[in-house]
Amino acid sequence: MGENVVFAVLWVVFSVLGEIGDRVIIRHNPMYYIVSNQGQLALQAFNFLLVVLTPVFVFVVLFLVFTMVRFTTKRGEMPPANKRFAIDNKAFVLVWVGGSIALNLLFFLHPTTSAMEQMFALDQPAANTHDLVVDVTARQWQWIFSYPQYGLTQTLTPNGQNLLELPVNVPVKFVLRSYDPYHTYDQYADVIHSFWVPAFGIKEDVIPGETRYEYLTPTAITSYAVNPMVRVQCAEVCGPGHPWMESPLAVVSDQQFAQWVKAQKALANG
Amino acid sequence: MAHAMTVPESGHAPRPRKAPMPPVLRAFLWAAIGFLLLNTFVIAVDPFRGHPFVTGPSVVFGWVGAAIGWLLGIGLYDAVLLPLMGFPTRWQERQQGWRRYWEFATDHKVIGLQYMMFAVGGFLIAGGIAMLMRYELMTPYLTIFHYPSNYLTAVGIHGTLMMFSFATVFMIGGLGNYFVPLMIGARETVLSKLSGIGVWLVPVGILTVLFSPLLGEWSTGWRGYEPLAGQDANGILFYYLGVLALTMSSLIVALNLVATVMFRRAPGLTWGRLPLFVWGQVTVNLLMLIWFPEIQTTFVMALLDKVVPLNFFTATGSPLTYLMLFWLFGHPEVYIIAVPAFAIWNEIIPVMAQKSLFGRQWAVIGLVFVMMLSGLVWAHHMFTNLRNSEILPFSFFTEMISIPTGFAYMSAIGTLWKSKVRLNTPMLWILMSMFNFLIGGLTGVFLADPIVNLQLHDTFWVVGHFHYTIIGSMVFSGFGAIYYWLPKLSGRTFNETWGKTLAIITFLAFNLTFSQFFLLGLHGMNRWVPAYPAYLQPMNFEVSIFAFILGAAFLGNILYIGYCWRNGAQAGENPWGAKTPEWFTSSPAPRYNFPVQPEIVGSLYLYGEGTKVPVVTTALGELAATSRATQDPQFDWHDYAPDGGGVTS
Amino acid sequence: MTNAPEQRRSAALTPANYRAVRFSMLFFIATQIVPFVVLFEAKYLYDGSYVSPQADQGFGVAGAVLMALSAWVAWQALRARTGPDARERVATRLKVAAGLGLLAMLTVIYQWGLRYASPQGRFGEMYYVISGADMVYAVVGLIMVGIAILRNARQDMAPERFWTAEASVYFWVYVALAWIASWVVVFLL
Amino acid sequence: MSKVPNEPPIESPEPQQPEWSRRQFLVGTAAIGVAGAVTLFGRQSLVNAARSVFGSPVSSGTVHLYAYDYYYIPNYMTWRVGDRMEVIFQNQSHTHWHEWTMGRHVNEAYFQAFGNLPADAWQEDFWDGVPVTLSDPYGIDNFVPNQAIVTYVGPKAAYNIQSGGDFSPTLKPGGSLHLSFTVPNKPGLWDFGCFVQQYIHYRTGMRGQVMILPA
Repeated sequence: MGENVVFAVLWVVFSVLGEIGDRVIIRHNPMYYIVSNQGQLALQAFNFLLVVLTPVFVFVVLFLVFTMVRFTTKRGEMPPANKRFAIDNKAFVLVWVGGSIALNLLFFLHPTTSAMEQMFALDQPAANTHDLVVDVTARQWQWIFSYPQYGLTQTLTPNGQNLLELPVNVPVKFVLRSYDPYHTYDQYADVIHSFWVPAFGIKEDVIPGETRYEYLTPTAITSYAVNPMVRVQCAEVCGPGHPWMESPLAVVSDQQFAQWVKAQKALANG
Repeated sequence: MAHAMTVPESGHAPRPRKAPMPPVLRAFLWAAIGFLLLNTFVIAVDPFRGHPFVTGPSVVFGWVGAAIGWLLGIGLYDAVLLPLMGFPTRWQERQQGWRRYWEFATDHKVIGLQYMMFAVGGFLIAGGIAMLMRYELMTPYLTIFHYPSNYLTAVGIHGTLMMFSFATVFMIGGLGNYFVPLMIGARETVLSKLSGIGVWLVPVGILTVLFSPLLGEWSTGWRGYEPLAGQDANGILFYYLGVLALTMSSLIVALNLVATVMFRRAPGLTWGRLPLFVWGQVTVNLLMLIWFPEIQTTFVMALLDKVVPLNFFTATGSPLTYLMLFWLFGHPEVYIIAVPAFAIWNEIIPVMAQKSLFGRQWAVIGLVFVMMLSGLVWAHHMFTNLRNSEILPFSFFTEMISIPTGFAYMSAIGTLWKSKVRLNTPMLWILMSMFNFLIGGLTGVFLADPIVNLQLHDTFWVVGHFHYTIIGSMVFSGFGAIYYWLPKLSGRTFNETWGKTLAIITFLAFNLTFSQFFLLGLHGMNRWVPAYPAYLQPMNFEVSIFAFILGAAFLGNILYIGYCWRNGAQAGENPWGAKTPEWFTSSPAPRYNFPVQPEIVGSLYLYGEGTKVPVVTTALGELAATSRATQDPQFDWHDYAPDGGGVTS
Repeated sequence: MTNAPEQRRSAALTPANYRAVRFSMLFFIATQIVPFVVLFEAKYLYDGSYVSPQADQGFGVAGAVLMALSAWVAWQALRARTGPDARERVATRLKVAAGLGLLAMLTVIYQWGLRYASPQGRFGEMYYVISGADMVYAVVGLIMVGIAILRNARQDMAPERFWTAEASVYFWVYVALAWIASWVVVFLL
Repeated sequence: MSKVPNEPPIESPEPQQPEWSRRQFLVGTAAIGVAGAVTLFGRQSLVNAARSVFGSPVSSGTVHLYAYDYYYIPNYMTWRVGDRMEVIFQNQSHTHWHEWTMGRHVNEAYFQAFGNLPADAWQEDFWDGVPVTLSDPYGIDNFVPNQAIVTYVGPKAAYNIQSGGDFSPTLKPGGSLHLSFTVPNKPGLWDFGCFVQQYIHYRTGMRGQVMILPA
């Protein structure tokens, strides 16, 4: 009985310590920097899993350490052979099997299904009537952004780099396609890319011949200069230029966004 | 084998005829001839003029010619084809000496060692490439790789060789071939000749993939994603062809082992008594028999896309179909690698603890259910490109597969609880493997959750996750198994201090390297990039340092095992006090494994008071009434030596 | 044959081994269903049940019937393994089966030469790939049958030496069944 | 070992046939290994060594320079100072713009992701102060003269002239342009490359070299 009690006590103690550690990690944001409502969903799910899995982790690791400390023979000694050993323990098996089934069902219900339901709800057309639409075209190897509501076909930095700029707290609908817009006769001739803004906490693959949508709302004014996770980056290998298939991103206030749209229009009209 | 290293001196005897060419060199020569013949033929009939001597189509046929030439040269012609067609042959199997490892053999132990030898070769090559990759990633811009395409090709060769020539080959082709027949008390495998041929496809595959840059760089990594693969240079052809050779080899192993377990079990070795390692092998062999033909077909379709060209997976075809077909194989592949490791844990733990295995049936059920579920989870590799409606079912099965996986832990924990286990080198590796796979599994729970996956997919989190699962399970358990079976393989043993020191160094270096991958991934490090934003450099630099230590540690272990193999202290016949049949014969086992057919009379995993020795090898002098030979009039030792031991009926 | 030394002749099989290798062969054949499942699924995915009007039904039927006949003849070789003049009867049947198989392959080669379907079209690419898979398996099957014929000519018909012929017949029957299934999928569905 | 009924026959002794040679095996495999390593890693070194020993043929008169995705043919040329050259630069790509710039020294440390990307990449532009005649423009996207002394044959508007950056004719897919010039007295090894799409073409290997021999 002694070992069981010691182990249980230690498990509880270390789990509590682990949970305290989790609180610290969660306060410092385990995903480093998340500035979108979509990303918040991911972050919450991540934190939930972290909290629930900590006792599991502690259980197994503690067991391994416990084995090495308590359940070993001295070096060179054979284990005693004069005992009868249990090869089954219904209670333990029941708790283990039942526990793992329960835990996995829990994970499937929350956060898996619940978070996906929230995400699907954000994707509903009804929830996205007047938001900002950004057409994102992935091409080897650049991101081309156009804003059909503002008549902007390709937004650029003064340096000629493609630039994504978004107003803060406005829902955005990204329309993701992969092809070469300069060669309309060859609509499909490109490869799979993945539209990823690390700070938005979501990525979506862009597949030639198919259109994908991504909905999110940026929640803070920020840019690459503020945090390098605020950037558009291709996340799916797309050939030799893949590491540089990138684009700066700025999330700005409504007024700044309006000014920026004006400036871009002026730039486009020469 | 150390005791068989004598090279016969034949200076005193008159040579009746010229010494033959070493089979490996003859195989290279015939491969070159085969390549030239078919390549030239295709070039000659190719209606398009002005092309170079080697084109995409010609190299495919040339490769087929080279592979056939290689196999014929290594022994297929002498040893199989001639007798098969009823012609006399001068081939005779070599029974001893180092030369038998460098030619065609039918002894499953020789074949197993050949598999291990080639797999370790593949591991060292791919590991060396990993070192180059880590060196490149120490800086955020290109250094030793001049162009990203070089780096991406290196990534592809690293992944392909690790997956197909090491991870699937070492445990199954190597340890499986060597130990499954021994552990079921068999004296030979069923398809011993086919198996002897199959092992020589491994060097074909390794060399093909390794030399793929000769045909041009390819950028897809080991997954060969379309339509990018369609854009790549012809190097991608050698990826397809190399994987075809390697999977064909593994397919032969799977077929052979399944048939052997079906038909060659010792009397008394019922399915209920089958050793866990054999269960693990049989389950993954079934997986291989289902999914390897599937990926081979897919790769042939991709190959045709490239050389004809056709349009299955190109941008105007359906790229997602390739992804589906790839992962349909790709996820079972992960379990093909991991399941034998789970089996090894519960093989070694009861021996080292001298304690009965806890919940044996649960351990077996776990292996079987992992096998069955593994075909239902593939699309979790595709959460970022699936339709939304398809995400949840795959997420469900992915989360559920952790339940049977956990049974391996349950059995191990139940066995170790209140035990007195010998914490020696093999046991230490097993405990480390359990720890590492735990991290791999728990980080997989995050990935199985779609909303989290959408952030973590294609980042270094995923890289860390699968290195933890695969190295954590397969490599650590593989080292455990090799240290455990070293006395069986070589008759020699190792020094505990050295073994444990190397294990601990490897463990620390491994964890310091790959645990930081999770942080890198969370911080925005994506995959397949030799150049990355500068803020990620400090951690990458540090990871690389640990990675070099890890590489050195792996190399140190391999060298140390090689050293002990030849120079270690003599080991006893059954140094760990194990009960599985492989320990009930001399070490290393003789040609037909057991002097007489052993019989299994009890459970192999029960220890302690009142249990008996489960394996009975009737003493030669007293073939008593217990022997099957006296009870079964049909009994014939030929059953256990399929080629009739050289005698015809 | 008696000119070869005893121990260098090919291995004989005991009944237990015979069962084991037969199981292996049949299991292997079962795994080779997988490639065709993949191809048929691809066919369904890419062009559903579309059959190009240019596809010549006559040649399709001819090939399938020839292969069915060939498989039937090959199967008869198994039944002819005992009795007097078994060796000649087996050899004849194997040769006829191989001949019919060659004819079936010729129909496909002729069809390819006529280029009914463009390999760039959805139907065409599946047509060429599936018939190409049939052809590859048929070539392997023919090599096996050829080895069986050669071996049959050089060795006696003792039951334990019959495995090569039996294995080649199994594989050949599988080739015929795959061929007929492909015909159904490509030309009929 | 005594023979018992249930026992396979004792192995026949090792056949008295000649052994294959160990030395042949070791030397042969080592030679194959070395040959393999050289073909994998040593091709460029072999080419360079051969060039340094034998030199390479001097091109003069009309030279074709083709741009593909993402490489040039040829990617190595030898010119001689004072020779009259006509380079016919053609973009063979179906999908991408390509340009031809020539100079020395690019700081590769810029080429991390989100690196600092200067508009003027070459520290030294080969065309500085070089008189060059452009003719037969077809599918010109833009042209930057930089410090070169340019003569335009045909309407200047066809070249869509822009400023900033190195001397660089940029061609649309399928475009072509003739550049006629006398090789200036700038002997030595020069690099050329395509800087389109934020230098990605150059970074992925779309580059070459010109060796200029003194007159």
